[in-house]
Amino acid sequence: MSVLEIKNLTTTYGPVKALDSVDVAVETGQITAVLGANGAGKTSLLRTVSGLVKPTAGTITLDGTDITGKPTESMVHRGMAHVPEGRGVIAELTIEENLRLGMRGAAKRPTDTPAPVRTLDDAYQLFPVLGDRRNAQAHTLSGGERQMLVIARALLARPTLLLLDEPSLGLAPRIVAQIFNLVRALVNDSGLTVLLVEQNARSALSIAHTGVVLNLGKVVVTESAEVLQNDATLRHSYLGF
Amino acid sequence: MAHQPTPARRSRRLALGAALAASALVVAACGGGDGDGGGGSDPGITDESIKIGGHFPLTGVAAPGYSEIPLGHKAYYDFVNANGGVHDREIEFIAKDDGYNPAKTTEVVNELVLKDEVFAIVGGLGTPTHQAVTNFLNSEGVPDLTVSSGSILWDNPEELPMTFGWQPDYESEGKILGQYIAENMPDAKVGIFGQDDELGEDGAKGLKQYVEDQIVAEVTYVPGNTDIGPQIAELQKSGADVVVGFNVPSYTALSQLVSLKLNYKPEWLVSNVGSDAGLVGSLLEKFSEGAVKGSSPLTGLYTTAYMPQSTEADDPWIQLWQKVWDEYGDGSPLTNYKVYGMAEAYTIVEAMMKSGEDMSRESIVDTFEQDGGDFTGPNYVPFRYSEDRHAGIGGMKVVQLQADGTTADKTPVLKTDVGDAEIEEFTDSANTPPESGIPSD
Amino acid sequence: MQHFINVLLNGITQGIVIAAFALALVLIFRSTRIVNFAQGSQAMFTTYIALTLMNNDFPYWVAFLGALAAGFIIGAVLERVVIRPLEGGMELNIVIATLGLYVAIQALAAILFGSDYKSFSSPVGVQGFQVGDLNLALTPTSIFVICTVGVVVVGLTLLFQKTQLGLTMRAAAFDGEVSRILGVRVSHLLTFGWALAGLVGSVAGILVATGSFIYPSYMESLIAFGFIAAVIGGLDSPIGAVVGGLILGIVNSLVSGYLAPGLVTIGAFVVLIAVLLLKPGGLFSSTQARRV
Amino acid sequence: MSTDITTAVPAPPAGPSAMQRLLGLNLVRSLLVSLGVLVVGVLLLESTDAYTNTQLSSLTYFTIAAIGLTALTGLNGQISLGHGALMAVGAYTTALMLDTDSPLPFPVIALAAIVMTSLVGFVVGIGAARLHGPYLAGATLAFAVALPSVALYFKGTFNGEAGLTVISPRPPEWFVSFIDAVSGEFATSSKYVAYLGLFCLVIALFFALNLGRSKIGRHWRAVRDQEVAAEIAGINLGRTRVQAFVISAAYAGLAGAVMAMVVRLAAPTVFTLVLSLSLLTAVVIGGLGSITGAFIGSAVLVFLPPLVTDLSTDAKLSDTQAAQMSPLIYGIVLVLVMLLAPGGVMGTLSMAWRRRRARRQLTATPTKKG
Repeated sequence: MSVLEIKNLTTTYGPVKALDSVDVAVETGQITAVLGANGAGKTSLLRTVSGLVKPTAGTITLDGTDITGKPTESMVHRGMAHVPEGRGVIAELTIEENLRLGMRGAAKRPTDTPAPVRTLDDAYQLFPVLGDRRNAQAHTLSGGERQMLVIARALLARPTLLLLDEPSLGLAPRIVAQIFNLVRALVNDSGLTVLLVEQNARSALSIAHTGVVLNLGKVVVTESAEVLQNDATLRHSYLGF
Repeated sequence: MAHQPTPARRSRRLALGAALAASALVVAACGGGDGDGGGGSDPGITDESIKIGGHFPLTGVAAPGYSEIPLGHKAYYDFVNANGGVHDREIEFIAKDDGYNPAKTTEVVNELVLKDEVFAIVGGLGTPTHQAVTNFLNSEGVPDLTVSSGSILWDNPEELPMTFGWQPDYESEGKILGQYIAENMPDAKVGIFGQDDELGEDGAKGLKQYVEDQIVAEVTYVPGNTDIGPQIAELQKSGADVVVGFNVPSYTALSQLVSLKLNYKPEWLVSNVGSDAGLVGSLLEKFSEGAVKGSSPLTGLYTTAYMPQSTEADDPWIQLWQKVWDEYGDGSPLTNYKVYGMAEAYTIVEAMMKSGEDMSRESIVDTFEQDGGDFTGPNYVPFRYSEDRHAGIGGMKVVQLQADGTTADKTPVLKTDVGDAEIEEFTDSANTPPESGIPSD
Repeated sequence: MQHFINVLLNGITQGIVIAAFALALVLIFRSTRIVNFAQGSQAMFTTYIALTLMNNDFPYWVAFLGALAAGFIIGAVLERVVIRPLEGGMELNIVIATLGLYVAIQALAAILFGSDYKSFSSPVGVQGFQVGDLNLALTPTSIFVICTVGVVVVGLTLLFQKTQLGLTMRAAAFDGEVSRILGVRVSHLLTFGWALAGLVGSVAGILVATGSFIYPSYMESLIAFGFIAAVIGGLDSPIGAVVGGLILGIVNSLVSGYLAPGLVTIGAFVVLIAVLLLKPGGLFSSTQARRV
Repeated sequence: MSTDITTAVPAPPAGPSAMQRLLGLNLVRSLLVSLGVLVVGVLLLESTDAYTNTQLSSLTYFTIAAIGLTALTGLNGQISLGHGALMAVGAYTTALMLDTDSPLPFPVIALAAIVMTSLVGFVVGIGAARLHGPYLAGATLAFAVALPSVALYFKGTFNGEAGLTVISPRPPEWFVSFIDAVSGEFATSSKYVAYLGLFCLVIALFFALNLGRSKIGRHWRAVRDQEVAAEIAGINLGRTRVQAFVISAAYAGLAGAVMAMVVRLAAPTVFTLVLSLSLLTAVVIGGLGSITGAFIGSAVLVFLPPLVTDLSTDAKLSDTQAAQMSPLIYGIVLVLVMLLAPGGVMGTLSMAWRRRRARRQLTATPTKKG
């Protein structure tokens, strides 16, 4: 059963069609990676799903309810946590304050859903570095630490669906691997569903179950991760490796 | 920060704003002259009516108090119109708002003279504001009568033949207060609390002719800045036990409040401009619960009076003003500002009466110059009008506010003038209002 | 010696009130990045409401709370009706709209309440304290004013530092989009921000009037000084507004006491320029100007 | 006559001579528009009564100042709340120079006013160049509040609160005969002042039109829109901002000179903060960056208040109530225009015009353009 179903979603910025009747289904407990070159429409997809941008056509359903055009503020309470482009750390607040903001999202969530990170201590266990400097201002964190912070913050809202927008951006390969393995572990252990938008197709496919390739706003291929990794022609033409 | 105007989101909206602005432009452009063209030789006067106007601060910082003066004018003119008018002519009075800003004074006086085509400008209020229009009025030959300001600028027959002062000038008042202190408080240490303009400067100039060596401190305040804490503290530090205030009513109230705060209790002498017992008293009485029990908060304050004050209920003039205000006022209590307005209007009506049937702009100016000295208004001392003097009331008496709110005379009526003119006693008895309340021709 | 103390005390009492008004300006600037010119007129209007209550024999405290409630409601209504539709457009347009409100509300007050002086009583005495032969420029009313502003500042600090609501308001102020992603109803907070500023502005309005008298444009001089104090403080820091207000109050008093009253506004200008040359963002501004 | 100086410069055709042609084109176009305004101005002045003439002369100095401010704020993005004070510099310079028995001719005095105000604008501009948005607004507001007290404090030269009166000059012979020829009316000094104002406005308009299309104008717009990109492209931000401030100060100086003649006085109570704020509102409701917008905004500022007061007196309101109605209506108009026409009058009109043109292109057969 798919947590998130996107049917012929179209979004335009003025004359430009960022998304052109896109169909994506995100299966429960799976990682779906959305791949493609820069400007293919990956981030537009996430921004439209999370309500930051109003689509001009198409529908988005989350756990069966139609959330097309609903306000962004309501998404986290419906179980969809979004780690936006550029990570979205509020630099002027402390680490703990950022995390406490994340916990607010859990207020309206049913208490029985399986959640790997429920309390601040769970977050500090998951990422000890955050615990040590919990009262420091967030702008003192490194790129990797910021990525950990926003993932922890998102998990604190006890989501069923996690949207990740290019977590690997600007991080050393070792840290990218560490974060990707963590995400995969979370999915395996707690049945979390993840929609991962990445330019780094190779590492994305290494943890994803399915891959969706976007080009100029259109879905070009929807295949299992293994098929995409082995199909040389697809890799060269769209994924750049 | 400001960036290219983003496309208005509700682009479907009709540009109502555009229509509004454009219509204002169009209406004005073809406004055209619609003046009704006076029948007589001069504009603003016909067989049935005389149209006069003035500029006053009806809005803005100077509105409190001063905006009541035109109410006095209107009430008295309505009273006169209801009792036969002037030589069977009705007086139409237009008060325009200049918000005490000379740029607007010029605009509204242009409107009065060029569009409404008034016969004369009366009671124009404020020194900087009226200064902007005196040249224009004189070059257009419009009578500029009874200017509501104590500046001596209006006494300049050569350059400003059409312009006449009305109230006593600040320098004369300073001299009379100075003489009183010199005679009655010879060893007092005198402080001056003056407004930072002609009121303060001319007043202090007059005062110093008599008490120069007794002055221990001189502080000024800028109208608009209500924080006068440092100034009163300076007076206290100087040890002044007598303070002479040349200020407007709101600053009399403020200076009393701050003195209360500093437990500073000198003898206060305040110019008649700022000693409106009714207004200042009402402002302070709410604070007297803490300090001054029962009696009026201004008990013991010395000031001057050049005509009966609104608090003197048994004076025939005040009874006349009360009657006029009850019938033609807006129901608010009688204040000295309204009395000032009515007294000015009384002088205007008297001048019109004495200018006869075929009154013209020329003849009313002549009446002011020839008969002005014998006008029978409520002022204790006559006007100083003549061919070569356009100054207003020529004297006053020093009074002291009593506990029951009335005033007690401290000196007989004194007559003086600017410069080194002597201060002499004025012995003629005060005029009493005519039976009808309207001056005869 | 007493003169210096009194000039200083006078400066503090004046500065505290400027600080309270600057605080209201900062509350709005933090969330909408604009300066609300109508703040002065709103505060004046709610003070007239308090006066009307007192004239109908309500005690000072009821009138005080009534004015604060009115300030809260007026702030919220103005944000919803006038400011919200202008969101997303040019910030200058919002500033001009607040100027329009400033002029309109002041004219409305003159029409409704008349433009003459009305005295505004104080709940406590207005006579200064005497210590030995020293007369202090300090009255029960000035202490009441200082304490009230203190309570407001402490209250706001607690709200922002210690409560969930305060945290979300700060988050919305620093990054609206991320806050919405985290489920914060930014639009409601904007309205609440204007309402809260309306309330704080009303406090300033009443404290200026207490123990003195009011007329429709009595807040006019405070608007300029409040804005200058807020800029000195850093425009987006509440503590900065309070410090800026106090600095300006004391400087004005010293200039007026020791130099000349005519130089007060020039003194304020010099202080502002000096601070901005040192720190273009103001003394306590936390966010560096985000250039890129 | 949409002289919106923010519209992009037409793509210059190839070849060096094209630049001269383009430049020539601009000069001719500005000249024509300016002469057009001159003719319309003369027609208006001669066809309306004396009172409307005085209103039109107020319109001239407001518009001159508004053109300067709209260039600064619209073109260069700097917000100033202090241009009323800059007008004061121009007005006081004029009043002082006219205060002699044989004053210099008006053009010389106007030039002196422009130079003095530009100097003050230069000093303030240097400070302003480092400041942004509300901080700049705060600094210019403090300047607007502080400057009048300079006149109060230095009573000797500026005569304090009462200010300096300005004797409006007798109209010279050639002017009297010109008016007699044109409309046979008697040329009063206030008509002469109205013509001086109109003449200064036409000159100011001519330079503003050229400014918008010139290299300077493009630099200003670049600094406004893409500060960082402009800096990378080699435009010195500080210098451009100071330049914009000085030029807008020059306009304010000229406006101050004309205002001194029209109002016949230069006093602190003339140059209040309200003057600076009204200039800004005029520029925004007219349409930021648009010269026609500056005309319209100033016209609303000059004609709306008396219009409202007259309507209220006709509606039998007392003089005081009528006086209070005009700021009330003016405030409400400001809010309504911002709500309904955020781009100001000109912004909204050009928006509607562009949309209609775009819609016409869409319905036309799809052209080969990609």
